[in-house]
Parts: sequence; structure tokens; C-alpha cells
Amino acid sequence: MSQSTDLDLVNVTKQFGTHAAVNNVTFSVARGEFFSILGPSGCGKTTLMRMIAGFENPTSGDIRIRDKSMIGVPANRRPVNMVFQSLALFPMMSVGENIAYGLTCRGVGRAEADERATRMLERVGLKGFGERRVTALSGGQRQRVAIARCLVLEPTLVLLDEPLGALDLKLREHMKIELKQLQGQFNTTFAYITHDQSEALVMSDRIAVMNQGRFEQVGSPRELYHNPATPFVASFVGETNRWQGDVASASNGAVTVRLSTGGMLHGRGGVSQGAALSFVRPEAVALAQDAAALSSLPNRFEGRVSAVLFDGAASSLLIETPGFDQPVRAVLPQAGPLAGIEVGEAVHLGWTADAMKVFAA
Amino acid sequence: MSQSTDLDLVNVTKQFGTHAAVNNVTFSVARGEFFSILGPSGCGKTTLMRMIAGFENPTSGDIRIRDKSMIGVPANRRPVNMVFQSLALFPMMSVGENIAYGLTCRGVGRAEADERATRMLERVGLKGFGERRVTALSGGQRQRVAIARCLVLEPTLVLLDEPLGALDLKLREHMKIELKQLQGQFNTTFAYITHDQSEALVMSDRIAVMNQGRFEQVGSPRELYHNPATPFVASFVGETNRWQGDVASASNGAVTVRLSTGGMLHGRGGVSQGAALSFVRPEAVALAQDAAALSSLPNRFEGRVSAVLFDGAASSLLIETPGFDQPVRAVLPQAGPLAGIEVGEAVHLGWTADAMKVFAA
Amino acid sequence: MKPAHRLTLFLLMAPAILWLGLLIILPHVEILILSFSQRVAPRVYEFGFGNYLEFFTEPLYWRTFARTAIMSIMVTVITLVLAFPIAMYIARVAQGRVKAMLLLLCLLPFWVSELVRTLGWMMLLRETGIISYLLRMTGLASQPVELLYNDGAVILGLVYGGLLFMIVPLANALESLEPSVVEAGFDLGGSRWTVLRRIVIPHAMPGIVAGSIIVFMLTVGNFATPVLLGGKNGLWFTEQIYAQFITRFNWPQGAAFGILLLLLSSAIVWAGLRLTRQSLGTTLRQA
Amino acid sequence: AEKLRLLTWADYAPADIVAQFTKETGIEVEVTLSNNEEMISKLRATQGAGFDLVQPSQDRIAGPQQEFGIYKPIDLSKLKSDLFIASMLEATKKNTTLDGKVYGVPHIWGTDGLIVNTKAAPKVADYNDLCDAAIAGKSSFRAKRPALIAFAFANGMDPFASYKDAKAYAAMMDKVGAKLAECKKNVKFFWDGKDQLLNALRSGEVVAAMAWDTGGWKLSSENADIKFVAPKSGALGWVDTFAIPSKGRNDDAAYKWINFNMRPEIAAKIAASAGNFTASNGADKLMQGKLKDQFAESFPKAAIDNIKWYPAVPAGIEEIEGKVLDRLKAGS
Amino acid sequence: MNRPSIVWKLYIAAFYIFLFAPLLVVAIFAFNASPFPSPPWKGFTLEWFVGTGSVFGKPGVLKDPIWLTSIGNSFKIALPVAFLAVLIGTVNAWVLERAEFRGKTVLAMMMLWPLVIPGVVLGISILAFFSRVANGLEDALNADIDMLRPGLPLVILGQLSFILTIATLIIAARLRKFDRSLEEAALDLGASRARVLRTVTLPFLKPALFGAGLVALLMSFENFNTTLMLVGSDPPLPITMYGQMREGATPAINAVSLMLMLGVGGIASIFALTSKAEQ
Ligand SMILES: Nc1ncnc2c1ncn2[C@@H]1O[C@H](COP(=O)(O)OP(=O)(O)OP(=O)(O)O)[C@@H](O)[C@H]1O
Ligand SMILES: Nc1ncnc2c1ncn2[C@@H]1O[C@H](COP(=O)(O)OP(=O)(O)OP(=O)(O)O)[C@@H](O)[C@H]1O
Ligand SMILES: [Mg+2]
Ligand SMILES: [Mg+2]
Repeated sequence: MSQSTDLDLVNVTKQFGTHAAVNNVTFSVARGEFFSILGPSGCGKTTLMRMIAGFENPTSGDIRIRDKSMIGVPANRRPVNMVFQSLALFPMMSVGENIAYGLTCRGVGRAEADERATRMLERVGLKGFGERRVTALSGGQRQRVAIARCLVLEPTLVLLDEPLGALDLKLREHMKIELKQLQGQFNTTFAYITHDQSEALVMSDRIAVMNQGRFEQVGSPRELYHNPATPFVASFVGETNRWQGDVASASNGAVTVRLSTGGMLHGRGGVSQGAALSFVRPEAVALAQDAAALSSLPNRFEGRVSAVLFDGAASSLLIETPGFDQPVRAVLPQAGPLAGIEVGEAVHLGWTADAMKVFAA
Repeated sequence: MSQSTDLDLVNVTKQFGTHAAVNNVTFSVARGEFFSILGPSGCGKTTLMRMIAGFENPTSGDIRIRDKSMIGVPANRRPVNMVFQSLALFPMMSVGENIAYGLTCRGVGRAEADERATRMLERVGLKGFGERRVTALSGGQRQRVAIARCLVLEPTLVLLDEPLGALDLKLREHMKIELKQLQGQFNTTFAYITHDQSEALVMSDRIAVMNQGRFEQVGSPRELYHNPATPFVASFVGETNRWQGDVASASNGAVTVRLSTGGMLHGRGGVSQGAALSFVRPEAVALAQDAAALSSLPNRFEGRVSAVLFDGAASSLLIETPGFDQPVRAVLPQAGPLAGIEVGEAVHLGWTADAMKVFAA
Repeated sequence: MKPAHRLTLFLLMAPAILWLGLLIILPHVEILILSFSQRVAPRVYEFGFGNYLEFFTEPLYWRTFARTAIMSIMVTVITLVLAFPIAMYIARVAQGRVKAMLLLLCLLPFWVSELVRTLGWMMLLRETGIISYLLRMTGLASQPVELLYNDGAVILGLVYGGLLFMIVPLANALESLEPSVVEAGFDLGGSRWTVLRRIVIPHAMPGIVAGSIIVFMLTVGNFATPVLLGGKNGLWFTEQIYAQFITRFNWPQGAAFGILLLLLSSAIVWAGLRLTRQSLGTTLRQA
Repeated sequence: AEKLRLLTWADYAPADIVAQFTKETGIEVEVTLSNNEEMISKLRATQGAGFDLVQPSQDRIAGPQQEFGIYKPIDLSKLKSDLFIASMLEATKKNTTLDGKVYGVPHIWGTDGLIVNTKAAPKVADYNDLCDAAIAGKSSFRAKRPALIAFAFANGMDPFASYKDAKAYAAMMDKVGAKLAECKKNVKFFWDGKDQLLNALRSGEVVAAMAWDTGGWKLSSENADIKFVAPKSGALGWVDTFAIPSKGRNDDAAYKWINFNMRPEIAAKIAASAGNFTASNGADKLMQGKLKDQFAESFPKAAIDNIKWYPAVPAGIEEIEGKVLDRLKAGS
Repeated sequence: MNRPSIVWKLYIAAFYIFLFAPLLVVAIFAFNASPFPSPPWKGFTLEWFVGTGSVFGKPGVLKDPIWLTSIGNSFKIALPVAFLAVLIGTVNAWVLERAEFRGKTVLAMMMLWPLVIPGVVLGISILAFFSRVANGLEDALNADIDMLRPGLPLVILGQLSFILTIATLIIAARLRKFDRSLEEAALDLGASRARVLRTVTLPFLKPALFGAGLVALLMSFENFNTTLMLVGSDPPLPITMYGQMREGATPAINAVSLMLMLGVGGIASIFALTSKAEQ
């Protein structure tokens, strides 16, 4: 493996009985990278992370950290530290003792450990909190203590298992940005798991999308969003319209799909025949009051607004459109003649062939 | 009161000791309306709703349902039903028994109650679930049972206390739309409380924004979003930029604000002197590669991108701008030359005076 | 790794196995065997059902047995009825400090020896006791009144002794009932009675069963209270066991009675669990 | 230090006597109080271990010994036999002999009779009078074998004569049982401990009871109305003994204790403490006059002659009695 | 529902009076200058605590070797019982909550079983069994093993037989609440298994260990039914009290009872205070 990777998993599989929770997964994380694993609940994310931390043994495959195989190395000897979903702060210790715990385990003297813990608290913005009980902290503060407890050990790699899951919405928004900043500041490699696509997109350098024990796609947030490799990635990452149909014709990556409800759609994809799934992002749907404005688009329809979902900047429209079995979702225009569109009004809509990804169903 | 209101609160106050949890609140809900009360945690929403349901007595003021005062009427005699935040399904009963409970309390015969429960289950899309234990339902299904349990009684008014709070993100998105549809289908008056602005905006006909026991503003979602009456509403409803400064000059609703960090901003508001708060929505911030494109705007600045928060359609930029103490937040353009902008690049930004609301601080 | 693991597991289980084996299972096997040995001559015993036959043919014994069973059930029911409002108050009305106080006050008397409590009742109830004295002082009675040495006194003493063991599981069960579920019961039009019957009681059922089982067990196995408070007419089945062992030196007969008492209590507990569709494990954990 | 574990009745080993013994011999005495049944059952449970010296009644030695082997034969050579009243020693030896070995020697003796509050219940003169409606709810006796024997005599039967014939004895006991059952409604409680009864007599809760003579005399000295009465059908005479458990560990100390106790001056003190008479030869001369006077008042010459002494209880008899007693207690 | 009616409140008040009446009576009459614990009130005295017996013929509790030794015996029983209950209870709790093996549910049920065995039956069965073992050993080895005969060791075992269940339940309940990721976190931070046990698991269990110890102590102190069948020549407090009560109580029993109440009250307050501090 290249010398600049911190973590390499090679064909790692973990069987629970006959069920493969993690199925032949291979990937590398570069030094200093913020790497996320994104997938729905139960897809095997935690199992994967626990194997890296050393709490489970892979059924087969190899786990290497800085090119040293970790197979057989117990958890307390690995140069990785984990931030648990439940945070797992020690309630019987003060904040300072929590942070100093790992240092004293390593044999660092009491005084030095305390001093380093104090300095770490300062760096995560919790100066003077050392004496507090961990139960007397807010959610965001606990979060930072959990991360500080890992970082003080200067690990090669920090594993984070949905650390924001327990926080409320506003705090989560805030911690997303803070976490990313912390990672930059300490320049440590982070492997982060989450089922929240927004978290993964905002924070990560690269994301692996995981489903049923396998990796579907690994790439940058933009790659995943704009060029999903599989239907699963297309529908899991970001809001999207999704229609099922059959390939009517295909050539050179241009595909025409016929929906069972009659619509004919033009998009792009590697499928050449049989059943197909088509995906279009709501923001890619262009709206107009008259058909002429959309004449350049290969996909053009007329529909009627069935719901206006006003949500400020994130408002959208549901448009009942002949030929489609469900309403088409589009972004509500914030300006222009369509800004004030109401339920029941007719509207023209369309999108380019590039905006529509077609996959074999 | 007008004959077409279902619920009227007149100067309702609730004191707990010296603390007024609800402070002199007056409002009416029209027949068939979807009315939301939106406010941060602890602002008194639940207390207000519990007074309407009959679990608390107001310290002063009157509560009228269809013009009949409810003061002194016990909860089990009021023509309102409540969907609790925790749902409060009866775990000792089956789904069918849960729904038939209210009917049997009214003396409806066993057989008829069962039949009506079965029909109601069908209408909320849970046909054949009557025999199930409520513990064997998914979150969304439990949700629907809780609502069906109220609706089967054909109440004048249904109260809903953050009923989606316990659901996960994707399900919440889905239930928002479903709840609104159910309300339309049954044509029942809903009074809905939530601390999630997106829920309130998407579902409601009218929203009351509540803060510290008082109503700050009552209006349609668009009114609240585009014309907030108070700084609290401006910052609580929707994402926004917020700056503190002093009024430099004011005339005829046009206000100029000087930020302590130097910036001069032009906006509109009713304040004429002293400290002022200015609010601009991220989507109202126009971006351009050169200053000329923004020359028509009264507020024009140049900054440097400090973070790209890629999140699909909801992506935004943080722009470090001289004269401002925090980065300005703007929507990441999805198309055009700025779509691929990166951290560190310079950018020009600006907004109209109408887009900036100024309030006395 | 694997054999070491098994050795550790075995070592960890050893205390439990020793405890259950030496103090519970083998002793019960022993009295079972003992109960089937009947005396034919001094120091000569042989296998037989004589001891059980004796029980069934001697009305005295099975009457005492039945009496003990029936009175224990009565005591359990009375305790349940008396304890329910208290548990309800502690669990659902009292708040914070008051609640903790009430519960602690409930606990205190029961950690003091059963004999002390019984002594208190004897002092209150006897002819020369406090109540009798007060009745005469206030002129409500002209003669000393004897309240001790009757079944009423026994039931009183046993109910008193069982209350705590009813209140705690009941309060635990009631406490776990979400307030909003009760409110929903009212909100949908239920009266107090409906809510109690259809929501509160079904929810508290594990607690009711747990409390009842414990109270029943304590009552049926009680010795001091019936002996000290009971009159010349009342005999408790444990007294029969005691008598066979201590005053009659007839261990085999006593062992047979012991087995019968064990069967009785197990049968009633089992029936109680079946009737209410609860399981022993969860039930006892509740307590 | 050396230790003697003594299982005995209340008042048989007063603290000052124990102290004196310890002073003389250096042997410490650990006293456990009990009654006949519990003494035997304790020894039965331990197969005769746990104590070095016990004091059951003379009639309760041979039977249990035959069944459980809980005693050790007494080495009479280690005892100073001239300390005992010879006739009593002989009688006791006879009753406690099994297979030619002697298992007990006498210590304290006394009688069972009636304690009567003569003011409140002037008419009580025999056991049957306890069942008189005039004292309904205010009489008492022990639900133990002495009551059975006493009521048998009071109703013209001779239980001791039937000891050998279990069937006849069972029939007799059934009759006695019926009589007692009838009497039961008159009874306040079946007394258990001596002080319990005495307190009830003192307070007036009970006005007549079948009980030990000593209790009656003790109360007499507190309240002259209360008297111990030898019943018409005869008081029951009992003798408490010394016996050595089969696994006693300190026989020497036991013999020392017996010899010490039988010394007239010691025996007199114990007799005074227990309020009973002693089998010690010559102790009566040292005893205070009061007990003698009380005895004289309760036992005119005829009454002394009428005392029924318990013979040894053959095995099996107690089972018959036990059932009758159980029925008595349980039935209503 | 949340506003209690006056009848309900009165009932609660009456209940607590009912609950404490017997104890108060016992406590008050410990100071009555009369040889009997019954009214009328004859004046205040401490004779029943510290008297030498010159006044009422019987010495006060603190001067009476019978009471003193039985209090001593109670401690001789309760302390080992509490110690063993905590020790073995912890191991049992561990087996119940952590170990995975076939037959675990059976073992768990077995551990609950002692709770549904009447105390007297427990007593006789242990008495009979150990007596058989002792007899067998005696025949085989020709030596009598005192430990297996009624006496302190057997009482300790008898009480342990059911107190262990309670201790196990208390400790297991706490262990169940333990978030295992705490242990994993400690391991992850580099601690050895022994260190994890010492610094994380045991500190977490501490309140339960303490609580189980106190409960075991109290239960042992007040146990009567099982002890009655197993006691030898050294009776603990309840047995002595029972004997004295059958004999007809003197206020000395009241005095002992009052001391017991104060002791229990003290222990209970320690318990309440520590559990509050824990929160
Ligand atoms: N110890 C185990 N024994 C058996 N199956 C297990 C075990 N641990 C996990 N699994 C199974 O493996 C699968 C993956 O579990 P895992 O916890 O890794 O999911 P996850 O992606 O972390 O989910 P979530 O987002 O809900 O935390 C699940 O189906 C789970 O039931
Ligand atoms: N029974 C009560 N006694 C005293 N104070 C109370 C009581 N109930 C509520 N409060 C107080 O009244 C205020 C309003 O509480 P309420 O539950 O109505 O808030 P809320 O808006 O529903 O909050 P959330 O969104 O967190 O549910 C809070 O400060 C709360 O502490
Ligand atoms: Mg997980
Ligand atoms: Mg609320």
C-alpha cells in the first residue's frame, strides 16, 4: 500500500452466523483525510468500525494501520481511538479525569496527564471545565469532551460512530461545522460513520456509501451527488425524483425510458434494455409559465401544482403531471413570475437529458 | 366571536408560582384551519395546549370552543382530542381497542365501536392492523394510530403536541405531508405545536410564533418568513444572517446601519435610532464574480470564501467579508460560473435594501 | 483462548452452582426423600407414603392446611386493596421530597424485625393493652376488651407485615405508567373509573402480581405472627411443621408437611401467574 | 478457658451460682434456656452434639434415648451419691434406665396443679373447674401433655396404667381430647411461657390456670389472693434431671457441675431461685421458711400422698398425645 | 386524577398512623417504669436499658448477658452473611448479565427460586440435609463436624440461601444499566482488563454493592423463620426476642426493639443519603 495511507482494509468480511454484516470491503484512508461511511441503519457501519477499533475480529481479510496489520492486536494496543455513539464518557470521573484517563493508562504521570488534559480542554474550547462532573455538561460540551479524550492521545486515526446522533437539530448543525474545524486544526485522520447524508456531505473529504454490508460507491461529496454510480446512491444521497419504467431505446449512453403510466423520458446511463430507474433532482427541474421557455429541453411536460411545500429557501412544489404515477417534485422559485404560484395552477416543467440518470432496475 | 371560529382564547394566562408559562395570549382558530404554534423549547406551548385540552386551568382568561366557555369543564367532557408528543398509545390494548376506546367511553356498543374503528383504520391506511399490539408497529404507523384514535371521535378540534418529534428524519419528512393530507381529507380543525420551523411552515395555514409565554406574531407561513414582525421571528423562522449595529440614519422606513466592525448596511424597518439588528436571508444574497454585476444593489461587498458547505440543493457558502464580524452566509449557486467556487476564492456579494429587515435591538 | 475462556466461565459459575446445589436443591431432595420414610420401630424406617397418608386421613392436618391457604389468600387480597391507594399516591401524586419521604417512611418499619412489629401489635391489642385502656379511659367500654388471640388479630398482623411488599412493586409499576397515557385516557372521554379499570390496572398488573406473590409467600410461610397473635383456635401450617420437627421429633412427617407447603405455594403462585398471564422472572424482577 | 455448655430451664442456673462455679473450677458455663421438647429436638437435630449437659424431665429420657440415642450413660461413680435424696435418686434411675444403663439423675422437682385467684374464682378446686362457665375466658392451661394427664385423672381415668397399651391409651386420650375441646371456649389462651402466664394472672386477664407450683407461690407472695392449689384429683409430680448428651465434649465439667449443684448450700440457692424443691440431700434444711410454709399450705398430707409422679414415657405415646393436642389447638 | 381528594389524603394519613402506631408504642413503653409493657404510664425510667435489675428484678438490656450475647450473635451472623452475599452476588450478577452459555435461563430461574420457598421449609431442608451429611461423615470419618450441626455456621448458610438471591438481583439490576461501551471506551483508551474493572466497572457498581450489603445486613438481622430451625446454642436477637415474648414480655424487649429501630433507622438513613449523593 502507498506510504501515505493511515488505514487500509483489504477484503474484510464479518459473518454473524450466516449473515454477512460486512461483506468483502476494501478501502484506504489517506493521512489527514476526513473519511465518512454513509449508509442506512443496519447496513454494517458499526460492525466495520468495531473491527477497526479491535472489538470484533474480521472473519476474513486484513486491517492495516500505517501498514501494520492489526489482526490479533487487542483494542487497547491499537493506535486508534473511538468516539462512541453514546459518547461513553465515564460518569464516575470528572471531565479532567476522563480526558487524562488514556494518558494514565499509558503510564504518564498524574501531574503531566493533568496538565495535558487541561491544555486539551482549552483547545476544544472548554477551558476551566476540568473539575466538572460529566453529567453537568450540555450535549455539545459532552461531545467535545469525548473527542478531546481521544485527541489527547494523539492517535493515528480517530473513529467516530454517529457522534452527533444524540444531539438536537440546531446543535447538530452547529457541531457539524465545529467538528470539521477541529479535524483541520489537529490534522488527524478521521473515519466517521453516519446515516445522515447531510452530515456526510458537509464534513467529508471522501464518502463511502454502504448498503447491506457492501460499499456501493466511494467518492467526494460532489461526485456522489452529481454522479451516483448506483440507484441506491442516487436515492440515498440527496432529495430526488425517482421513476420506474422500461428502456425504449438506448445508444451511446443516451437512454429513452417509457414509464408504465405513459411518459417518455430522455436521460443518460449505461443501461441498454429492460427495466430502468430514472432519477432527477428537484433543483434540476426547470419551471415556466409557457411551454416556449422550455423548448430547448428534451423532457417537457405540463402539470398542475398539487401542493406548495413552503419552507423558506428549501420550499418545493409537488406537480401532478400526466404520464407520471406520482407528482414531480421541483424547487419553488424564489423570484420571478412563478414565485407566488398556488395549488391548482398549471405549470410547464422540463429537464435536460444530462440531469436525468438512468440505471438498470 | 364570529360564528365560524372553532377555538377562541381570550387573554389566557397561566402562572406557575411567579413564573408565567403562558402570558396573556389571545387568538382564534377558524373552522377547518391548520393552525400551528411554533416556539423554542420551554416557551409554554405544551402548557397552552394542556389548558385547551383541560389538563390545566388557566390562571385567568377564557377558553371557548364553538363559543362555549370551557372553564370548569373537565378534560373528558371537552369536544377536543389531543395527540400527545409521546403518542400515549395504550400499550395494554390492541390497535383496534385503542381506537375504539373513546367510542366505548361514550357508551357506543362494542360491535359498533369495533366496526367504526375498523373503518377508521382503513381510512388512515392501516387496514387489517386492528389485532396488532401497538408495540408491534413502526413509528409512522403508531403515529397514524394516535391520530385515528382522535379522529374516530369526530372532535371539533384536534390538538397535536409535537407528534413528529420522536420520528427519524426521513419519516418526519414523509409524515409532514401525510398529516396535512389527512387534515384536508377529514376537514377537521387542527391546532399543532412544534419547535421545528420547517414542520410549521410546510403544513400550516396560519402560524403563531411563541416566545417566553407570549405570541410574537400570528400569520401565514409566507408572511412570517418574508415579513417578520420582530427580531425573534426573523431569526427563529428560517435560516438567516444576523448582524448587530447602530442606526446611522433613518427616514421613511429606509434605515442605514453601521456595524461595530465598520460595515454600513442599507435596509428597511421601523427603527429610527439606537442599536439595531439586521437580518438578511442567505438566498437573498446575490453573488458575482465582478463588482459590476451588483452595481444596482445598495449593499455591495467583496469577500473571500471561508467554507463550502456542500449539501446538495441546500449547499451554502460562508464568505469572510471585511466589515463583518462573522462570515456572511449565502446559497451556493447550483449553476453558472460560481457553481464550482472553492474555499479561498474572492467573490462579490450584495443585497437589496428590501431584503434586509432592521429592528431595534 | 477458548479453553481459558471456558475455565473462567466455570469459575464464575461455581459459587452459584455451589449455592443452589448445596443450599437449595440437595436439601429439598433430602426432605423429599425424608418425607417418604416412615417409622416402623425405634430407629427403623422404611420407604412409604405413610406421612402423606397421615396428612390426608387426619382432618386436623388438612384443615390447617386449607385454613392457611385460604387465610393467606384473604390476607393477600386485603393487602392489595389497602396498598393500592397508597402506592397510587406515592407513584402518581406525591412529588420530589414528599415522595421520597413517603416511600422511606414505608420502608422503615419493615426493616425492623417482624418480632418488634408483632410485639407492638400485642401491646396495642391485648386486654391490658393500649387500645383497651384507651377505650376504657374514654368511656367507650366498661370492661377491658380483648382484641388479641383471634383470627382478626392474625390477619391484621399479616396484612401489616405484607403491606410494604405490596406497596413497593405496585408503586414501581404505577410509576412507569406515562402520565400522558393516563391523560389520553381522560382526553378520549374516559371517566376516572374507566381509566382506572382499562388503563391503570392493566398497566400495573405485573406489579400487582409481583406484590401478591410476595405477600402470599410471606404470609403462607409466616410463623411468628400467627403464633404470637393467634388465639387458641388458630393454627398455622408452619406451626405444624415446627411441631413435627421440634415438639414431636418426627422429621419425616415434618418433611412431608414441608413438601406439601412448598407444593401449595408453588401451585398458587403458578395459578396466579397463569390467570394474569405474567411470567415469574419479569414479575420478581419488578419487585 | 474450659467451657461447659449447659442446656437448661429458666432459673436453674442463676448468674451468681455460675460465677461461683467458675471461680471454684475455672470452667466457664454457657447457659442456653429451653424446655423439654426443645431440649430433645435440639439434641435430636445434632445427634446429641452441641451441649455438654442437659436437664430434661425424668420421663423424657428413656423414650427419646431409645429412638435417637442422644444421651450418654451416666457414670455414677463420678457422682457423690450421698448428695442426693436416696429415694429420689433411685426412682429417677429406675425411670431413666435403658438396656441396663442409667441416663439421668434428679435435680429439681415440683408439681403441676392449679393457680387460682381465690377472690375472682373461689370455686376452682380441680382441673375440671377450669372449664366452669363462671370463669369463661379467664382460665388457662398449657396445650402440652401434662394437661392431658391431668384431665385424664380428673375425669376418673388412669393414663399411666395404660402406658403399655397404645390402643387403650389412644382411646383414653380421645376422650380427654373431647373434654378439653369442650373446655377450650373457656380458655383465654394456652399458655406457653411461665412469665406469660404469671403476667396474665397478675393483671387479672386470667383467674385460674393449671400451672407449676412455683409460679403460684411466687404470685402468692405478691398478692395474697392468688394461691397454688393441689387439685382434688391430685397434683402431677415431675422431676427435672441431669443428663449428658451423647456427644458432649466435656463430661468432666458436667460431673463437676452436677456435684457442685447438689451441694446443699448451692442447691438451696437454686431452689430459692427456681422456687422449687431440690433432690439435694439436706438442702431443705437450709431453705427459707417461706417456701416450706407455702408448700405446707398447698399440700396437706393427703394431697402429698395424692401426687401422681410421671413414669417414663414409652416411645409412641407422645405421638398419640401430640395428635390430640394438635387437634385441640386447631379445632374450633 | 392529579388533585387528590380529601378522602384520599385522610386515608394516606390514617395509613401512616397505622404503620407507625405499633412501633411508637413499643418505643414509648421502653421507658415505662413498670415491670410490664402495658398501660397505665408509671413514670419515666432508663432502667430497662441500663438498670442492674435491682428495681424490677430483671436487668436492663445493656446489663443483661442474654441480650448482649444475642446481639453479638446477630452480628456474628449478619456480617459474614452480608460479606458473602455481596461477594457471591457480584459473581452471580456477572454470570447472569455477561456470560453466554446454554442453560442460562434455567440458572437464572433457579436463582430466583429461593424467593418462593417458605423460610421454614428452607430451614428444615437445610437442617435435614446437613444433618444427613454430618451423620454420613461421622460414620465414614468417625469425626463429628460441628459446623454441619445447628449453630452459627448453619444459620449463616441458611440465611445466605435466600439473601443471595436478593443481593444478586440488586447487583444484576445495576449491572444491567451499565453501558458496556464504557468498558470498550476504557479499553480503547489503552486500559488493561484489570484496570477497566477497577476504574470503570466497580466504581459504577459501588452503590449497588453497598446497597446489597446493607440490605443483606438488615435481612439477616431480622430473619426469624429460617434461623429458628437452624439455631444452636447461640441464638441471635430475633430468636431470643421470640423466646422472651413467649415467656411474657418485659419492657426490656421494648428497649431492645427501640435500639434495633434506631440502628435500622441509622442504616437506612446512611443508605438514603449515599444514594442521594450518588444522584
Ligand atoms: N453481535 C452481533 N451478533 C449478530 N448480529 C449482529 C451483531 N452485531 C451486529 N449484528 C447485525 O449486523 C448488522 C449490522 O449491524 P451494525 O450495528 O453494524 O449496523 P449499523 O450500520 O451500525 O446500524 P445503525 O445505523 O443502526 O447503528 C445488523 O443486521 C445487525 O443485526
Ligand atoms: N407543572 C408545572 N409546574 C411548574 N412549572 C411548569 C409546569 N409545567 C411547565 N412548567 C414551566 O413552564 C414553562 C413552559 O413549559 P412547556 O412545557 O409549556 O414548554 P414547551 O413550550 O412545551 O416546551 P417543549 O418544546 O420543550 O415541550 C417551562 O419553563 C416549564 O418549566
Ligand atoms: Mg451503528
Ligand atoms: Mg412541550
